[in-house]
Amino acid sequence: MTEEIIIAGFGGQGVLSMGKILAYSGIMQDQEVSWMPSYGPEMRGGTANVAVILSDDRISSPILHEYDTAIILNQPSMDKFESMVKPGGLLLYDPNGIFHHPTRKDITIATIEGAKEAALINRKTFNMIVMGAFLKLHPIVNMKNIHKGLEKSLPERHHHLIPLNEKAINVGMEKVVVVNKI
Amino acid sequence: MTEEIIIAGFGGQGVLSMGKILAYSGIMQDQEVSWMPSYGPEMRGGTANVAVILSDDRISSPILHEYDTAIILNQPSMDKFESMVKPGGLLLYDPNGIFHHPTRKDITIATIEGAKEAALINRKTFNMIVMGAFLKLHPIVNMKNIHKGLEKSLPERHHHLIPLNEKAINVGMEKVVVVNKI
Amino acid sequence: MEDVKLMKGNEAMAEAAIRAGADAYFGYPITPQSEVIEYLMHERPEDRTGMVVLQAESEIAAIHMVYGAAGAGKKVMTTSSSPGISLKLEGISYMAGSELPCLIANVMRGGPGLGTIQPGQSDYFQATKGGGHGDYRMPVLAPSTVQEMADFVGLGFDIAFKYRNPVMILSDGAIGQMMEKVYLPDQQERLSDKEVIKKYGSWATTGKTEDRERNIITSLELKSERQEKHNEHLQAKYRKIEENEVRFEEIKCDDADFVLVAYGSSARICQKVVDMGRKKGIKLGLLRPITLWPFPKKIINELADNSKGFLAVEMSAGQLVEDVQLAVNGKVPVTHYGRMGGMIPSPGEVLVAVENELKKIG
Amino acid sequence: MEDVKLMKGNEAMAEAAIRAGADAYFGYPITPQSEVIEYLMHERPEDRTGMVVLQAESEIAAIHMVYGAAGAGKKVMTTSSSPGISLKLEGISYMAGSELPCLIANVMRGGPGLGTIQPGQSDYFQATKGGGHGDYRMPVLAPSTVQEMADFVGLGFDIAFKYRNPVMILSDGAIGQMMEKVYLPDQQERLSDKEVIKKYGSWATTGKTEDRERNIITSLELKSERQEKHNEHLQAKYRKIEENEVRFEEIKCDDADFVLVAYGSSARICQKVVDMGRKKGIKLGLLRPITLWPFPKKIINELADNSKGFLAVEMSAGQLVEDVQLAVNGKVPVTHYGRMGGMIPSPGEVLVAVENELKKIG
Amino acid sequence: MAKVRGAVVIDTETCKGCDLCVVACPTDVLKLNETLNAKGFNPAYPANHDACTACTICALVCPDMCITVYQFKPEKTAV
Amino acid sequence: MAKVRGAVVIDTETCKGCDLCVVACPTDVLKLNETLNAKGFNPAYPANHDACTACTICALVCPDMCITVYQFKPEKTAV
Amino acid sequence: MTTAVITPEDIIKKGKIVFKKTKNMTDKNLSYCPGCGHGVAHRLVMEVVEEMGITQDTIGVAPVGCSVLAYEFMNIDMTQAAHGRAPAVATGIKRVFPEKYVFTYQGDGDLAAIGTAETIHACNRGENIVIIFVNNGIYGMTGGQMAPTTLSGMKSSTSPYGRVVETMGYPLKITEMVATLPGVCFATRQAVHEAKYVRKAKKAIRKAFENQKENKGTSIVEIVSNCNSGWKMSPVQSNEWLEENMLAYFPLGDIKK
Amino acid sequence: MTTAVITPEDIIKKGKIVFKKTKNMTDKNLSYCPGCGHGVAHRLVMEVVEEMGITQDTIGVAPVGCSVLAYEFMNIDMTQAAHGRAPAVATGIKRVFPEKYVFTYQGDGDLAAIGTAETIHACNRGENIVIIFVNNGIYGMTGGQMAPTTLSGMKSSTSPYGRVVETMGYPLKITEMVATLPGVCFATRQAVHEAKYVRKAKKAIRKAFENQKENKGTSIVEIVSNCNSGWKMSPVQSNEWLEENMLAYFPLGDIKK
Ligand SMILES: Cc1ncc(C[n+]2csc(CCOP(=O)(O)OP(=O)(O)O)c2C)c(N)n1
Ligand SMILES: Cc1ncc(C[n+]2csc(CCOP(=O)(O)OP(=O)(O)O)c2C)c(N)n1
Ligand code: SF4
Ligand code: SF4
Ligand code: SF4
Ligand code: SF4
Ligand code: SF4
Ligand code: SF4
Ligand SMILES: [Mg+2]
Ligand SMILES: [Mg+2]
Repeated sequence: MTEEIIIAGFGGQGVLSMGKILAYSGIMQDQEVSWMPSYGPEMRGGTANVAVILSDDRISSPILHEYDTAIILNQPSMDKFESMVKPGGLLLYDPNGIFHHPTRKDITIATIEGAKEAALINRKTFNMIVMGAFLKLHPIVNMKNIHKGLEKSLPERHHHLIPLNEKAINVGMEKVVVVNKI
Repeated sequence: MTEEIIIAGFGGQGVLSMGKILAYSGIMQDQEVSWMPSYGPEMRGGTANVAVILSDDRISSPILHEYDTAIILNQPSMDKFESMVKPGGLLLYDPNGIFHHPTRKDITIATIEGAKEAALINRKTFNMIVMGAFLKLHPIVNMKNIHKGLEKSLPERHHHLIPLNEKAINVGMEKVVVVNKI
Repeated sequence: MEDVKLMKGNEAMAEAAIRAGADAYFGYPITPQSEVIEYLMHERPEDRTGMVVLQAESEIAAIHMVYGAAGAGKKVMTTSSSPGISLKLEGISYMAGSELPCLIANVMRGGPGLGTIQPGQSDYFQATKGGGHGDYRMPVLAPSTVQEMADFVGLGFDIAFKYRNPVMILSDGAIGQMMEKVYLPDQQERLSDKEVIKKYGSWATTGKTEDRERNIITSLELKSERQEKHNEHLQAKYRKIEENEVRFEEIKCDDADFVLVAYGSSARICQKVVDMGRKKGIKLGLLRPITLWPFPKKIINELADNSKGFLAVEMSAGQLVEDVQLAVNGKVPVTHYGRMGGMIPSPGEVLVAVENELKKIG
Repeated sequence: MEDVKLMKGNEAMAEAAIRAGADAYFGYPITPQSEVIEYLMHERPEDRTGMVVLQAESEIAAIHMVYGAAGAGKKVMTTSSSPGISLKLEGISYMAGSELPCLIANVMRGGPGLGTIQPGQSDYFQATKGGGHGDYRMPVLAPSTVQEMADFVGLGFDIAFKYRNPVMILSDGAIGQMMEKVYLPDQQERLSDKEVIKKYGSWATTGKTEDRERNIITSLELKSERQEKHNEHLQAKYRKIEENEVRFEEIKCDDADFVLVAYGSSARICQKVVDMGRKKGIKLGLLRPITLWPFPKKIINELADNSKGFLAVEMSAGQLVEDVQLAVNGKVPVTHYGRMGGMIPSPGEVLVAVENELKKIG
Repeated sequence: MAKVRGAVVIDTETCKGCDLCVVACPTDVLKLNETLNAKGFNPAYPANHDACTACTICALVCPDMCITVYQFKPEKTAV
Repeated sequence: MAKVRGAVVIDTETCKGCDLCVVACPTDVLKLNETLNAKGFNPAYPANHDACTACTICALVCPDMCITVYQFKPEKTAV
Repeated sequence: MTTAVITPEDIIKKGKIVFKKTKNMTDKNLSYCPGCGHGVAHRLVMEVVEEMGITQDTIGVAPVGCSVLAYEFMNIDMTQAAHGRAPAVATGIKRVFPEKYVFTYQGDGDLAAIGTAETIHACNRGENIVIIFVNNGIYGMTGGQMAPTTLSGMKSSTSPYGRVVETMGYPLKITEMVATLPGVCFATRQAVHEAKYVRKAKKAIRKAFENQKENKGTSIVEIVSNCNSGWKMSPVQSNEWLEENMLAYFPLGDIKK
Repeated sequence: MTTAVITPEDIIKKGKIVFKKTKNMTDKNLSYCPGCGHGVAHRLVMEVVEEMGITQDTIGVAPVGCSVLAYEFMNIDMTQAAHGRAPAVATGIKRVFPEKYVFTYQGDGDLAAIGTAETIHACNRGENIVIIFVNNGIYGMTGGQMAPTTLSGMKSSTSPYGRVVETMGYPLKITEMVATLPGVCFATRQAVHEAKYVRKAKKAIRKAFENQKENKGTSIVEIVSNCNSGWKMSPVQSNEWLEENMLAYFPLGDIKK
């Protein structure tokens, strides 16, 4: 199994750490993983994205030009990445702040009201809610490994937040809405 | 005609300027010339040498490993250059300060008591006396061109010294002694 | 699985330096490699192993701190990215000239000038042909995974000390910034001066004891005859390195009709190209030089006997390709596919380039 | 015969700079080229032409002064020797990246490191392959006479401005220190800003007048797509230079069985070798590249059709020889004869090397 | 004496919602908007516009030059 | 009181004839020799050796460390 | 009271403009973080250039650092310079254009670390230029590493436990240092995080350019500024921190005039 | 009088040696010009090292300049350094060998021109090293070019009509400059052209090494010296010129202690 994912949004949305937790979860189930961020002195609030690959085999190119899944959290990212989802792939997005909704018919499109839901629990869990939504649709890692992934990727002093994160993941799993099913 | 000359001695003996006057004299008679010094942060009083070539044709290598003439003004230079005179060539030296006199039989060997003679006229004319000695044996430039060469190579404020220099050249021409004639 | 970590290439390199028993790191921030010094500062290696970490006032100061500490017989490292490496070249030439071991990593970005901070591979010539003045060479290791970013630190130090010569890790922004699974090496003890002397001889400025002549670190020799002797000694050493230290990876070269040559990030992409090509029935192979100098000349020359051509794929206008041409020496056509300015080629476009080449060759 | 002088190569270069109408010179002393700035300071060019001469605090400061003044549209020059040139490489890469014309002379000495102050030719790679980071190239002129030291200043400036690119004069201590007869060029007027604009267009930082957009000198482009475009533009320019600016001298190559390739001082020596060889009945020729980049690849490749082999002769461990190999591309054997560390090969020893090669070839 | 009155025009698309003008205004004219602009910032706006004295303090501290300040000096006769 | 006496040994082959010791000696002990040494310099020598007081001044200023200074203090009883 | 009926909209229509963006700034949005002092410093330099009527004769030099893109924002001829080398670049320009105005705009990492030699020697030659020196105590652009001006105990990404002066060096007062050089005619330290400082800073910059007009030598205007991203604070917090901590070590005022 | 009968030969035989060359100098003849102050400076450093008994623990760093060959003469472990970089090289050594003694031996061109940044930052970090700074107002090794310390009006091969401070810069008092840095514990200016100065200079060097022993930070000992070749004078003349001209601008004494 190989899953190639792009996660893209604003700088403060936890894009990079969502990718990191996914990657760590992959390691926990003995997969090969890669996490390739965009980087640079971008203005804070600028866009950030990360390409994450989980695979049972050696990963050749960590740099991709098409993806199995795109997780999109702002409009500029939508503009850039919608076309890069492989036919038959998945585009998951938070409609909050999106003016031009995706129009492709050859991919699964789903939404998650991450910002809204997070406001109810804890703003910081936004990215976990989105991750939950994704995992509902593509269960590439199981909860046990996610737990281990969280343990590995969070510094020890934040381990008490793991239950909250797991709760957020569950919320995401519940609240995801498939808009276009192929 | 091509004449390849090495002039070698201590730093203060006027080795480089002798070479320069020879080279300029060559230019005055429309020859090609090259003047290739040893260089470097040598201790003052260290050795200095210059390879001078005068030729009717384009000069190929300005760097030589054997010479038509060697003009030797101290012992270290004698040690280094005696063997580099071409068979049939000329070795001219000032015996003052020379402990090991040249022994080759296949070259012309001549001496000039430059330091002694200079003491009688003007210490600074030492190199011109030696040059005169050389020109007596190898008249590669005539006095007219030497005069022009002196004019060109001395800064104008020293032009009044040209007669003195010419006198020294004549002294050298007179006092040179051939020790080994082949 | 104890020490499996998900780490950036830059971080893996930094952690590996601590674990290799490095004595000191001197560096100066520059994107995309500032994580190296940030990681080290965060890890307090002075507490873990006694390793010294110092942010210098400039790249030039950093390389000369390395020069000083390396001359003292220590395992020392510096890292930078393209413009910063240019500034270090005088120092690197000095280290090569005075035969000091050290490890220098260049996490390349696109040039020339300030250029872009995105990944590039356009410092290949600089690394392999001696960007600094004079006839020197240094072994250049080109990692293409985060694992290799870690592994080549220890390897690099070993080679550096074996030959008393600077060694370069030539990486790029992609490998430096990406995270992958990495198995970290075990912690090595830092060597004491006595152990260093026992292992590598007493040549360093450790303080002149009465039982030996003074040790001098210098690259100066005013007498040309002696300088030439020194150069001949260096060249003999380089020939030895060329004999012993060539490293490369062959991917499906055995039966390849056409061979890609690529290193670092580009090699990762080409791996995918090989798979894609083979799926389409093109018998592609990939020769990945691991040491860029010494270059795997021999194997490439041999592969040329059974293949129709070579394509060098690199994030540059064509540098690696010259070494491939020199290796192939006219046997078959060698061409080049490159992207520049921080652009990374996609596997798809490389495959198209391959197909075009194959059409031309017929 | 008005302006025939006996001059050192370094002095001839300095005088030629004044006469070429150079606007400024910035430099730092280093043997064997300090005569350049000494001559200029002595000549008071500020009185003769208004040319500015400034001793900088370092080679790095000097190259960046050049960068600033060149960006202002002026004819600017700097000179140094090997270690000093290494220090300038970041700046040179910046100038290439921001497309600034300027003239840089390297009067080479033997390296690596501090090495020796005697002549060397071991910075060939650095000059021709881009010792600095990034994919840049600069035309490299290799004078082999004092006359050419003078002539290549004007030529170098012309090429630099024609292509808006740094140009290097790659000389060595022997050519820099020796005196020969030199015919000095006529004094050129320094150009006013208006004349520069008329001749080369308005791109320089001369002050933003209302009739144009601001002019920017930069090599930065954070967007990779745009940086790549810029790189492609540079590469296209380099291809044009390769088409137009190759210069070389053929000495008795017409009927040569065996061809020497050498530049600068080594070419002078090889001239003698050709004569000596022909006297012995060996049909020798000498191909002297005048531009080291662009390299006279085509002519060498053509000569390979009618000769049995090539010998690259250089004061280095083997750098030029790689370009000869690339040009010959396997047609006939290419070998190398070199001296190092400030040693200059004698014609005799080169001839022996030729004879050995010919024996091997049979 | 007529009180000098002022008004500000804030380029809300350029504004980065840094809050510096808000804190600096001596008469508490300014606030950050709850709704984001296209770049994702909460831009400043004159919530209490009438209190503006055209002192230009907000404009002086605004790093993004978003603020234009207008001044109106009522005729003395109007008092 | 017994006068302290001194003497110097000068390494004439190392000496570069710089004249600094000559000028520095407070009792004019030293002079430069007319004849050159092998390196072409006129080396210093103690022309007026008896005047030496072992003050070491010459040695302190000699850049080439050519001078060794000996001191002799006659017994007090000998006066 | 007539004032009561005048709405802000009326004022905007009828009133006179007492503050607007200088024409010497381009229309591009600044690439700086929200609240970053670079914007104010840019503006002040460009206002002075506009007010002195020397826009056509001014050439700016900005090296790497967050303000590397200054040429996108300042509507004059500009040169981007290599890290630390702006004073040398400015020297090159000024020497060939003695009648034009040349300034550098440098960060503290740039001017006081890698560029120390170029800074000191341009000042020592008394190059007739203006140096605008934005001291935010950190390397902003590269992600908040320690600069020579980072305060003792201050955290940065390369001093994550606080700067230890004994091993990492002391915060460097380079303006005081260059003020001792005879080539420097004016050295001053200013700030731009409050309106009162902004006004003074502008006067200082004006004076620096006037000095250049009068051929007086090098003028250096240090501007103590914030880097809220590097300091990991909000803009408002960072200005408070600046006032309390930075200004305590880097006191404002003229050092040489 | 018994003294009358004692010949110098007797004294040499029987007397005690009150001055002889330190064992820390090798037997090689110094490569310096006749009368050059470098020889005395070398000797003093080596005498101090000998007297402190730290020969086995001392590492010297000499960059290019006439004293580039110091390693031929000083009988200790030494590193030759690139032009200007000795303080960085010494930093590298000292950081890995905190318990050893490290010194640099630098010329004025080296320390105050190309090496300005390295000098200032080593001092600013208070590297616990000794800097011996031989200021002869010229680039001796390369043939007498102008240095940052060349006096106003002084001729050199790159200021053949005399240094014009307005365009070429002012003679730089870098020791005074670094003395302002908190990392520097001792900064002093000495000379070695007369015996009285030699004695003081040695004391200063001793103090500098004692500071290093006590971990006090950076000590810099400037030695104003001659370069008779570069100055184109005889050794004796050059020392007179030094006394009159160099010391007028570079006054001797402790600057910081
Ligand atoms: C030779 C070189 N080294 C390092 C860098 C990376 N770099 C870019 S800007 C910078 C420092 C920026 O700090 P500062 O000058 O204080 O400016 P700020 O961003 O804080 O305004 C560094 C280290 C570079 N571009 N070039
Ligand atoms: C990078 C570099 N630039 C220039 C030189 C040439 N160089 C050697 S020593 C020196 C200056 C020597 O002057 P100083 O430091 O004052 O020492 P001194 O000879 O006067 O004792 C210079 C410019 C060099 N070796 N390396
Ligand atoms: S001009 Fe003055 S009163 Fe008006 S909003 Fe701005 S700061 Fe407030
Ligand atoms: S200061 Fe400027 S950018 Fe900041 S909130 Fe106010 S208007 Fe917006
Ligand atoms: S020791 Fe004193 S008295 Fe004796 S020679 Fe030397 S300087 Fe003169
Ligand atoms: S000082 Fe020394 S070198 Fe000079 S003359 Fe006296 S003994 Fe000779
Ligand atoms: S990183 Fe700091 S200096 Fe740079 S723009 Fe942001 S706040 Fe300003
Ligand atoms: S050139 Fe000057 S500094 Fe160098 S050895 Fe001679 S006198 Fe001394
Ligand atoms: Mg900063
Ligand atoms: Mg000096």
